[in-house]
Amino acid sequence: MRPVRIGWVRLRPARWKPSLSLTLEVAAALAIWELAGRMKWIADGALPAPSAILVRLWIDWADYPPHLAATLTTAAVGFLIGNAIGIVCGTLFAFSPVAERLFRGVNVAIFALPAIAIVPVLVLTLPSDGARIVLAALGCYFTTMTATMVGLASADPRGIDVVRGWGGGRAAVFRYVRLPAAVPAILSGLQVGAPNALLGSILAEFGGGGRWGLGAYLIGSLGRAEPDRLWGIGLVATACAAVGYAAFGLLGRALTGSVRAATLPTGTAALPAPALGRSGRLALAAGAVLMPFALWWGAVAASGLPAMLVKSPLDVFAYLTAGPRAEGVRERLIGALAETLPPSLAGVALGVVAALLLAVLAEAAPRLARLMMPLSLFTQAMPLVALTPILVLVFGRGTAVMLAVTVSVTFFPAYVLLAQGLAAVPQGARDLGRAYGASRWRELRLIALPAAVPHLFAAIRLAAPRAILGVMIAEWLATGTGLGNLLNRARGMLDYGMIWSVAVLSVLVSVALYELVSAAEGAVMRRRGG
Amino acid sequence: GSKLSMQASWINDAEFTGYVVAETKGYYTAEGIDLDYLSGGPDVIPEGALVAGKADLALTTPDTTVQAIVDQGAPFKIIGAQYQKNPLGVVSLASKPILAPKDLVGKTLAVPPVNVVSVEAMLKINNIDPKDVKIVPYEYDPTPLLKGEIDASVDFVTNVPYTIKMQGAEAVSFLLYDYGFTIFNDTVVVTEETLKTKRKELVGWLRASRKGWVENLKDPAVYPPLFKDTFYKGNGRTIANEIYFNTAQKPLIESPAGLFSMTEEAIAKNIEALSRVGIKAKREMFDTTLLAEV
Amino acid sequence: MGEALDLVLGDVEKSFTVGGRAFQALGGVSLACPPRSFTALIGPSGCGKSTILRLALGLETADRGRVAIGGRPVAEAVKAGHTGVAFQDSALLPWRSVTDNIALPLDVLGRPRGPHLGRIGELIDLVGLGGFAAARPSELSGGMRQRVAIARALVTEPSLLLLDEPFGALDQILRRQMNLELQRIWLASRATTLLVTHGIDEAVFLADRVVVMASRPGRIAATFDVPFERPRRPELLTDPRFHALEDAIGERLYAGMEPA
Amino acid sequence: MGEALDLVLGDVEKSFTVGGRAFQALGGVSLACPPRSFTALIGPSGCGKSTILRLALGLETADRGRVAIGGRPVAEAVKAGHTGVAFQDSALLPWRSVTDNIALPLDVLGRPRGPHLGRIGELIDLVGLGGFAAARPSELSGGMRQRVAIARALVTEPSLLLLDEPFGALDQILRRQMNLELQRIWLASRATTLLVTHGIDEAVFLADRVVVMASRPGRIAATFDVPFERPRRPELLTDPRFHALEDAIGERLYAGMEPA
Ligand SMILES: Nc1ncnc2c1ncn2[C@@H]1O[C@H](COP(=O)(O)OP(=O)(O)OP(=O)(O)O)[C@@H](O)[C@H]1O
Ligand SMILES: Nc1ncnc2c1ncn2[C@@H]1O[C@H](COP(=O)(O)OP(=O)(O)OP(=O)(O)O)[C@@H](O)[C@H]1O
Ligand SMILES: Cc1ncc(C[n+]2csc(CCO)c2C)c(N)n1
Ligand SMILES: [Mg+2]
Ligand SMILES: [Mg+2]
Repeated sequence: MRPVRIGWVRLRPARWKPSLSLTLEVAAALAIWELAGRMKWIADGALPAPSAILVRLWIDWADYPPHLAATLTTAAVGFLIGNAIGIVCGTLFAFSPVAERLFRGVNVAIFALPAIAIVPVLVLTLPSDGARIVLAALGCYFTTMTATMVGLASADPRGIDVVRGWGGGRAAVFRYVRLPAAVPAILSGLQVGAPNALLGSILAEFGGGGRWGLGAYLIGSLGRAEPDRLWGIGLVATACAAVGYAAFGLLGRALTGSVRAATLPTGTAALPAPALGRSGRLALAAGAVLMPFALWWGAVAASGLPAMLVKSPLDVFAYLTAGPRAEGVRERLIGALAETLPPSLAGVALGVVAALLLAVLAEAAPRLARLMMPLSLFTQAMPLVALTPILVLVFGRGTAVMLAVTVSVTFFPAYVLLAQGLAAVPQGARDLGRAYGASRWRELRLIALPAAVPHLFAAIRLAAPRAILGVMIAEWLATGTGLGNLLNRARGMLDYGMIWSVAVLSVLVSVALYELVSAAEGAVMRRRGG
Repeated sequence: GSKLSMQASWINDAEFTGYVVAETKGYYTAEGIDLDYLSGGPDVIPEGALVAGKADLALTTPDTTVQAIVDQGAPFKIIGAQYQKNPLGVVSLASKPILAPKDLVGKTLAVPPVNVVSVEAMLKINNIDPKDVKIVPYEYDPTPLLKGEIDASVDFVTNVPYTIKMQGAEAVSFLLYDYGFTIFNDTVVVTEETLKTKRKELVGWLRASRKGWVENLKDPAVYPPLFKDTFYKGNGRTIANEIYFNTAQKPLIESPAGLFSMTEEAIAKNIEALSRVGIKAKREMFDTTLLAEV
Repeated sequence: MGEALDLVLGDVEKSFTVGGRAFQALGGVSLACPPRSFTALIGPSGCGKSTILRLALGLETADRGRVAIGGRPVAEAVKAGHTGVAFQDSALLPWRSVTDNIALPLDVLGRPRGPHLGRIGELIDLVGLGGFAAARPSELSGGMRQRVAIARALVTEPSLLLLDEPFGALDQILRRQMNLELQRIWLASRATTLLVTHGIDEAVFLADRVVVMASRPGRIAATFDVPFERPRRPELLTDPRFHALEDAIGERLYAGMEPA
Repeated sequence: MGEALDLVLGDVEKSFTVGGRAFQALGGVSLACPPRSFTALIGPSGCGKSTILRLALGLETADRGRVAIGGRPVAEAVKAGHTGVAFQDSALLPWRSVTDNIALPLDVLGRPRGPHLGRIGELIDLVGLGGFAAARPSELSGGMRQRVAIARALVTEPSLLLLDEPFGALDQILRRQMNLELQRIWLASRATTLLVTHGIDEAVFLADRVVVMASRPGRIAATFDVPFERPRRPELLTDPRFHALEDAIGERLYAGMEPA
């Protein structure tokens, strides 16, 4: 097949080889699922058989077009905006570590803000589709920004020397080396973005009150106790997400091959570290703490909403300290945090381990991993609220369900980034292991994983803020405890002071976790050298 | 006509059929109102739309509204009530029936987080310690109830029993209202500001809406089929479901004092019920003068 | 002394896609390195020398023909730790120190480092990197990196040693020194050795047999037996018989040679 | 013919951190390459040859001393496109074809490719890669990659040419051919050239002046003028005067040489 050229990119269309055994595996998986559905093995039949879902889809098909159109358009616009900003900001932060520090809190906050807390505000501030687009964009921004930074930082120093050797400055190094080298990583960001944009758009429909969209359809269907309908909606959303995921994945795979160095570099060309003195560092730390609050304040002012709905930092402070109920509020917050934090920490670990296992599986048994992909995408594109019955029936309403939900919201971006890191390991390094007959496992442990350490840490940095979110979702959907429950009840009470306090608290904890991971990363990378 | 926007409390279903009838029959236009109808959803907080100025009028749950007035100093007035009796009830399977609050002891009850306080109040009113009932979150999906994962759920009795029947089971239920939690629902709420500036439109809205609801409830089976491809389109439910809903809600909406009415007796019951939840409702939060003009 | 293993390539063909088009790198190469032999492989740039090494390690698979080590599939010998290799590019892992890079084959083979620590130290000294044990690849010069790769190839005391231009980046004196060391090691271990080199002198000095390749497609043009006794001393380099063999090989090598 | 630029290093010192400890790579190196001269730099592995090249390009900054091209800071000459370099490692961009890799300096300097396409084609033929224009680095052999790097160094017709062991991975014949080509190019362009090499013969054959370095710390041990007329023909390689100079340089080079 003739390769297709796009600028410096040369794509060699992979020949589609319909493999018999893959077909068999898919068939086997479907058969097991069918059996599980028919025999009501899982959650007493709350997991419907694929045939039942398909039949249902067939019956409902007339309902879908307007819903699908509404979700797809807003998700697509949000996807474009979120990723564009993610790439631009990732680049900016890659080149200005000071800016990165200053905006770190803001970035993590954007990533960690519970959708149920911000949607009502977005819905009130923005025109009808605005909230959906913004939520879809928010779903893409942080992962793409992170992936962009990781990609830009993992360039080969030899290429950079060449460009500098002809007088190229930072811009030329960026254009000719860092950016081309980062393209596969950026594409992995876009891969994560595809289901996230869809989910963002769907979640916004829960708070947006619009009539059209898969989310609206889902809400209407929730009360029907018909899992086959819910799963049908989920599968349609998953299929859309899968199209984006696969498209960027294929593009990424085609490019990774051409971006991967033939011979091993002697190190990685890390991005500049902030060259600051003591006072500079202090000022930066202060700025980093103040920046999110400043932006928060600005956003509150810009929203033009009354103080009852949107709280400035000062309002939240007053809510927590002044007035007769402040003490009770603080007690509830602390009590809830104490409930939420432990499973969150466990969730980070489990989420990363799950990501790692899947990435390893993708290496060791790529076909099996590919088989897992639809399931993974399903958990990303499907609002968890629709899966509540199956979640509570399978996992109960205790710690297990919290961990299950947390893993499902943390592992995916971590997995995609990690898999990309493993794919980008230079051939020369792989050959080294294979030349000594390394088992897949040894190759992974001794060569691929150490080579992908920057990606691994980026994966953990992505997982950490999401873990709190995951626990809160489970608390809100299933257990009725902790911060998630507090938030949900506060919404019912129009207790906006509490809503904001919970949001701020969860974000603070996320930022703290993120900083912890970053510090560990710094220590490891310093020890690791090159 | 002059613009008036209303924020509904849920997605487009039979709960709002009366307004659709009024709109399609031109009752609002006749009142000089150009109505902008905003649908709701599980995460839509109708009062928020009022505060933000996005809607002139909202259908709300009174406990929330009153709490906002008391705690946040929200400038709301309740000018009418769609449901004289809150349709919220405890729904269970006939095979494991829960027919009164006392049956809940030792059981697992799924409650929408918004309604937890109300349910706890209802339990206390009936001398049951809320600690004796295991309350878990409810997300409007009856599947856990059908599968026996929970024993009962708190939902609109106007709707869930139908769903359960469709799934081949039989449902029983009792209203929170009938066990002492005597509040309205879908209360018509406006801000004091709107009350001043758009009083005429609001009265017109009440009049037109009442007409629409009267028309709709004459025969609850008539209108839902007509809106199959308009108002209900895409809500994922069947017209049979909406007819059931429409029929079931009739006794909860109708009132000898006229639809939307808030009699002194009913207001007193609301204040009484809310006070048991610790919400200090006051008579002046209910403005019956507009209804009087209708 | 390790096992006596031979390396056999039987009528091997190998094609690649180069610039989008098929390119035959090897066209019917047959090469047998008997157990405990020392073969030097010499040929123009791009004739397929590295490809032969990669085939011998199972890093590439032949389109046609047979590749075997000790009569069995190469993967077995490789997995058993019988092979040692220095690639043309030094291929050090950037995050590992000199010591850790040298120890990598042990780690991969699951052999404990402990008993080998002494040997690793000796190898570091052997390649003249005493004092650089803790250095990272990015802190080394090109020649130093190549020397680490040589030490790494030797650490497992392989029975089949594959060296791809291991001394290319070294100065002549160091290269001579390393040649002598390699001879010493070979005499002690008698590992079957395949050395790719561009130096005819180096080939003749070290090998039993010099195999000359030609390009397009890569093939074996001639084989020369080297009759000199071992241990060979530097004086041999000025021996007329040595020069005569060098010239014969050179002639064959440059006959119709065009770089690919 | 380009500008006449000299390269001057005045008493340059340079230390690195190696394995966590300070290590002096260069201790007071003074080197002047007059305009249009051809200097060969020879010295043991790790003595600091590549470091000198990197200093000349501004890729490293001296701890002490002065580095200048044409009397001005190196950055100016580099930015103006007066320099051309072939690194020790071929350092090709994996995603660029042979042509595009050779064109990279033009892209970086913002020069349009159009007028240079013919030259790029000539350079590809010059280094014997005709037919490989569309190949990616991963599809080339080690020697082929090095040749791409040589072509890249020449594409801008630099006034100051810095070559770090450019022929290390080539076979002897190709190396000879490339030596002759380099001489031809140098005679035509008269670019000031600094060639790092391990081949004394190559150094003497090509250079006006051979600078011998010693290690620990890297320093200049001796400088030899090469008197032979140009163009030098392959016959020179067998000239006794040639051998005599080779021997003199070798002696100096290996005096007290210890690899670092
Ligand atoms: N992975 C690959 N993909 C495509 N072509 C390849 C690949 N590896 C080698 N080739 C081609 O095969 C031929 C032989 O390459 P090989 O590396 O074996 O040469 P070599 O004899 O080692 O040359 P050198 O002395 O320059 O290292 C070359 O023409 C090269 O272009
Ligand atoms: N970036 C670096 N960090 C630390 N040490 C370095 C660095 N670059 C060079 N060195 C050290 O400086 C010394 C000189 O290195 P350089 O690369 O200049 O040697 P060289 O003369 O080019 O050797 P070779 O012939 O082996 O290429 C070496 O000992 C090396 O360890
Ligand atoms: C004021 C108000 N509060 C809650 C609901 C929620 N609700 C009523 S019926 C139904 C469907 C499931 O039975 C749901 C979710 C509502 N509509 N109006
Ligand atoms: Mg090779
Ligand atoms: Mg060097």
